[in-house]
Amino acid sequence: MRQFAGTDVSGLTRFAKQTHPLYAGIIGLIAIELTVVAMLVVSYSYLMLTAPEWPPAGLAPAPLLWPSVNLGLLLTSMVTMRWAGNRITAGDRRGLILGLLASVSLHALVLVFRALEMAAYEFRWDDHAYGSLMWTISGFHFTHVASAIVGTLVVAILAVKGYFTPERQLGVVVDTLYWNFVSAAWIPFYLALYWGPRLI
Amino acid sequence: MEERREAPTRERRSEEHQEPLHPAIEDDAEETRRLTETWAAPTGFVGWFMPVNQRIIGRRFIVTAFVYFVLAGLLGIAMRLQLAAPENDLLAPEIYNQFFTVHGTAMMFLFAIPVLEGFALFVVPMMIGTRDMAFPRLNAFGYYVYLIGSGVFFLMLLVGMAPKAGWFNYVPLSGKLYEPGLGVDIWTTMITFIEVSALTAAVELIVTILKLRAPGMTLNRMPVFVWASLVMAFMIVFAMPAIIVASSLLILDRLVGTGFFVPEMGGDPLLWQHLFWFFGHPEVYIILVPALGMVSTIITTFCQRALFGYTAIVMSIVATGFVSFGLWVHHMFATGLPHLGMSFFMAASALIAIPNGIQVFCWIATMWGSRMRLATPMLYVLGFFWVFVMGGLTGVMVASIPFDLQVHDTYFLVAHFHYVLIGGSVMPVIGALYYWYPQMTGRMMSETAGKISFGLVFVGFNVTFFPMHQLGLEGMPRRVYTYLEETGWGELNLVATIGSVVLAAGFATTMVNALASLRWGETARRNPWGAETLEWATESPPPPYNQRHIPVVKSREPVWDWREEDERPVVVGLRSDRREVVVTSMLDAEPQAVQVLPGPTIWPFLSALAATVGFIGILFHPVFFVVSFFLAFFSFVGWFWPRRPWQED
Amino acid sequence: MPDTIRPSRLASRRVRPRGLALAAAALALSACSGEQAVNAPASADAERVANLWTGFLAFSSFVFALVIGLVVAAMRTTYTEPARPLSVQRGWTLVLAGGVVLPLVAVVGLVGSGLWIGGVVARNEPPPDLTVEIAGKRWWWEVIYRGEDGAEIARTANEIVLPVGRAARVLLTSDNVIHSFWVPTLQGKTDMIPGRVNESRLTPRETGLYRGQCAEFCGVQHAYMAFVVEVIEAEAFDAWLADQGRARAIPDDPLLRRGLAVFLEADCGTCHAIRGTPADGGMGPDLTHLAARETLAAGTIPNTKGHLAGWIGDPQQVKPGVLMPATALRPDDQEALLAYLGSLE
Amino acid sequence: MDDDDDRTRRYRTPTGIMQLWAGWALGPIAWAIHQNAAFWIIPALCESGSRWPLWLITAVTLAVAVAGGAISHRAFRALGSRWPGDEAGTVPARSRFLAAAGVGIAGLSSLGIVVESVGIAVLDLCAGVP
Repeated sequence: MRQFAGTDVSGLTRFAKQTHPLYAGIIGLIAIELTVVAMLVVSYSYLMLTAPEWPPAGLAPAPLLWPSVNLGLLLTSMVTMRWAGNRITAGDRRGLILGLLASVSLHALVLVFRALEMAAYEFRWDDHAYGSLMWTISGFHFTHVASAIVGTLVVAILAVKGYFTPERQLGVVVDTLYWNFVSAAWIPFYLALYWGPRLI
Repeated sequence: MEERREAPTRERRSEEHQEPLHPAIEDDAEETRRLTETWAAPTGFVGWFMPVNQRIIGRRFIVTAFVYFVLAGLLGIAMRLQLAAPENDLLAPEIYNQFFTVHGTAMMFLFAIPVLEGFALFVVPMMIGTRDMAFPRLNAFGYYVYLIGSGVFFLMLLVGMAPKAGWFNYVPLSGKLYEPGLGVDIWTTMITFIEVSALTAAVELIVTILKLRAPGMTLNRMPVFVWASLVMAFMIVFAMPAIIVASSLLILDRLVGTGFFVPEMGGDPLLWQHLFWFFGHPEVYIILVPALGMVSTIITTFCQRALFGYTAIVMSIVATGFVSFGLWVHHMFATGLPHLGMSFFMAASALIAIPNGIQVFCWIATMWGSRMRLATPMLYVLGFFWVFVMGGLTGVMVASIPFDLQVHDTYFLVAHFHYVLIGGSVMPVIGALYYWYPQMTGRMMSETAGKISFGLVFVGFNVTFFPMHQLGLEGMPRRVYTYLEETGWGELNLVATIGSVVLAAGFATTMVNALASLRWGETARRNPWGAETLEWATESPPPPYNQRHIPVVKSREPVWDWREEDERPVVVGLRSDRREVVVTSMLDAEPQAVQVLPGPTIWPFLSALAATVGFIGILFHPVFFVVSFFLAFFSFVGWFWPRRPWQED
Repeated sequence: MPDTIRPSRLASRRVRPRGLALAAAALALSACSGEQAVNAPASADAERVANLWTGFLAFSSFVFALVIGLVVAAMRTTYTEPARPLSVQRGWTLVLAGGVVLPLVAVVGLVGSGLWIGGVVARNEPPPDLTVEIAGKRWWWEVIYRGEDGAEIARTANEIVLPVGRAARVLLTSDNVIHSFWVPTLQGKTDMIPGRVNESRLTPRETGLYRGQCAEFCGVQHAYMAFVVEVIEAEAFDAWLADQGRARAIPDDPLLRRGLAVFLEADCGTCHAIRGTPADGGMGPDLTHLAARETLAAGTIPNTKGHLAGWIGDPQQVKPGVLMPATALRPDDQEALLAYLGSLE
Repeated sequence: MDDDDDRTRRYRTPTGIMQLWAGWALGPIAWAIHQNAAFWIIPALCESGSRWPLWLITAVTLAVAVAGGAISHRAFRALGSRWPGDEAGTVPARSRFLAAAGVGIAGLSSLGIVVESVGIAVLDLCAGVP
């Protein structure tokens, strides 16, 4: 059978960003994790709405201060991540490193506050379903923040080594995508865990 | 009139895009050799843990899944033998309960999902004309995770520690109090493994299908099997997290004493059922939908006609996918939920008849008055019509709340879902095995053995499962290891057992056929069935890079186009010294970029091991959670570390 | 008559003054349709569902024959004639008629009948004359009759006696795993779920014996977790209920006295209660009126002296995995125990 | 109409493409909301004894599902109302395909909402509510 050139791709970019399959892949990963988040929120709401008392008798709803501070830190870190991306697009390697480290520091601060807050809980995970949910969901998000930190640290190391250029920055783009998910995932948890019992 | 395009007789299209005689491309032998080298998979023992090529991984999925099909089938036979006579004592209740738990779990998680994923991984990239999946290493990771998870799970049976709370693991029966051993722990962790494997395959399929289609393969030119795989993948993405959450909560309840499902602690056993069935019902359609895609493929090829009502069939598949998420409560009609609320799910369950009806009648319209080639794949599809329609009809019946309350958890249900799952899924899968075997091995399977196998399967299946409808109506509950003689269920059970032996003989014939044909099968010609899709536009078996040139597509049946036109447009400009594929746009498959795929590596295997250490370890000590977190982290760094030298890009 | 529970047992047991002979006779007449069968209804609710099934069966047979007929018709050119495809027009007519209209008819019929019959069944009418609380145990059924004020009137196990023609409200609970309460001839199933109380309604319209069985997998002995519903005349029922509420006096007969002593010495009373005696265990079935029951071990074996002896001596033999421990007794102790248990009418 | 012309060019733009997907997305989403919202509020409604929130949910979600179908249908009409084949033109063919399938999916979803709501009219609000 005769073959002829239908289309020539030699001129197409090998450094795609938003069109790169990896970008779509990370969105897929986020879709999966968002479903997990939704399932946890649904489980929480289900038990909250069917319980006669929520939180169980004798407990006040968990304090709002630290979770709210964390919410602010997480949302701020999305801005610093974006700034880091903009810096490398402008060819500013130092700016990229700075932005990445700033974001990592913000998340690290979140971990510290979460750890202090969880240590101060006056209930354990095996006391009642409320405690189980608080610990599990907090732990779930804690682990994700930790993963985002170590992942971004690797990106920062690569940045120090000069891997990223204005053209070759897919790694930064997809890391930012996941970072934004981890940071924003706190919003539904924050609303369900801390405002749910107050509004119900 | 536009509809003529879908007329069953295929007309030659007037192609205004047909360029006036481009210069022909001659393949340079040196270039072909380099391409082979670039895409070759490593060999040797260590090499076995390294390949990332989609066809190798797909084939491994299929082979492994069929091993579990045989093993779980043997458990089924053992259960049938136990039930052949009343008050039989062939299997003690403890053993029987392990057998049906493992039978159900293995057939659903270890066979059905992986085998359909395997076919999708094997066929879809070729069907859309590309050279590999979008994330080849993730693909390999998915396989190792599946292999380890399924292996550990099945080993539990050999040491007599398998779970015995059913594949649905209802709490509190699956709680530590009533199921103290390691069985359920292993079940939850290994199921999570297999889910992770399914999820990686799903994300890959979605991205591969949406981003790596051959130029010109717009969404409305995608083969129906690709559509079905896409819908399956999306369903996996949104269904599986529910069971991952559910089994994580269960393992926490079991290991550290949380109270998600414990009523005394403010939990609720029904939460488990909601989460489980929110996954469990789509799961059934995850298994069904790609098999329906196989049916469309086989009918098109063996009737040598374009599918009648392509748009309607795609719409039906997509609608089935959506509706399947709105049916889960129909598994819970007896749990004492508000009656009005349940009636919504009765309505939704009944409505599933419409998209499936559309598909069945589109197939009939396609087959109508054709000179059908009655080879084994087509025979299995004809058998599918008989079995699946009956399963569908009983399925609509059990949507009715008052009727379901009588037959729920009886042998009527056992009959129903075996009709749907074996008829709707396994029979098309066996047909697809015969159909795609030449692309997997370069040989044909024996037609004679295939026809014998079909005869045995068809007769054996109906003899086994048809009487179960009556048994259910006579009051025989599911999951009983025996029954009293006075119940009068003995005769029909004996008939079913005899049928199951015939059914097993039928499947065994196919398995032996597949093994024997590896060696003695007739060598396959190019495109032996005269199919229309791109996986046949290359040799059998295809070279490591699948196609010498990625083709450019102008219709739904490109291979038939080329057969008529005797020429074909292809993509040029991909390098042969590294793994390059074309990235195209989602809707219109217009070339956007070139993706450079990574080569073989052992890191995915090491990542799978790291995950195993964690998941098995936490059953014994929580510190393994942290250990595994860092092990997995290091393996991921090794996995994703950029190729050197960077300047090469 | 293959579908009855232990016909030999029915024939051999003593006739009690409760119209049971009549029930047994009725049972013998209807036995060919089976007493655990969905389509041998003995209540209005069950009959509605049985009729539903008849309708489903007829419609489905029609659809099945139609589809298979069309597939065969589609293939007729395969062997003999030249290919003769459907015109596009006819193809769409076929798809619309078979793939849209036909399922739509099914949907309307199914949802309509389901709402109608399901609505009637779920409405739980008429208002109940009597309340029975049934708790799923591993692997037997505790049956508690309650008065209007909720106070316990009588407690028994594995046998539910109901008056004919009166509506019984059944409260379903479990304190262990999930079970499902199902008497096919009377009503569809309802699950017994820890932490909640589900409700069902039994309104038998014919006297007789009806078998029920646990329908939700509940562990090792799910298979032998059955029970009997005995529907008798209303007056006989009132007498029966009054009798069941009666406690036991310590027997005068020396043999029976010894039997009770054996019962207590063997620690049977840790799990079983015999009201009026020191035995007050709650783990196993209440035995106050054991001898009046049809079956032992939750509908597994007939309640005869021989079976009872075998059951006490080696329960695992009868029902592997059962929670009742084996009790080895000297022959004379055993004789006394059996005599005592046999006296618990 | 196999090539891009004024009528099909808009279906290359993000807005136009979103209109093509309207039936695919809005229909099932509306159905899912109807089913879930109506299912979970029943115990609360049983207490209050009022079923108008169910009708409200039905009306709103049905409107959304029908709107999704209508948007898809309008696109289908704008593209010439021809049943999609796999003719050569890329954008018109896939647009017609997406629009036609969108009409079907939204239609099935609307039908789903309608069939579900029959129960609201005829069934006892409190039956089976624990």
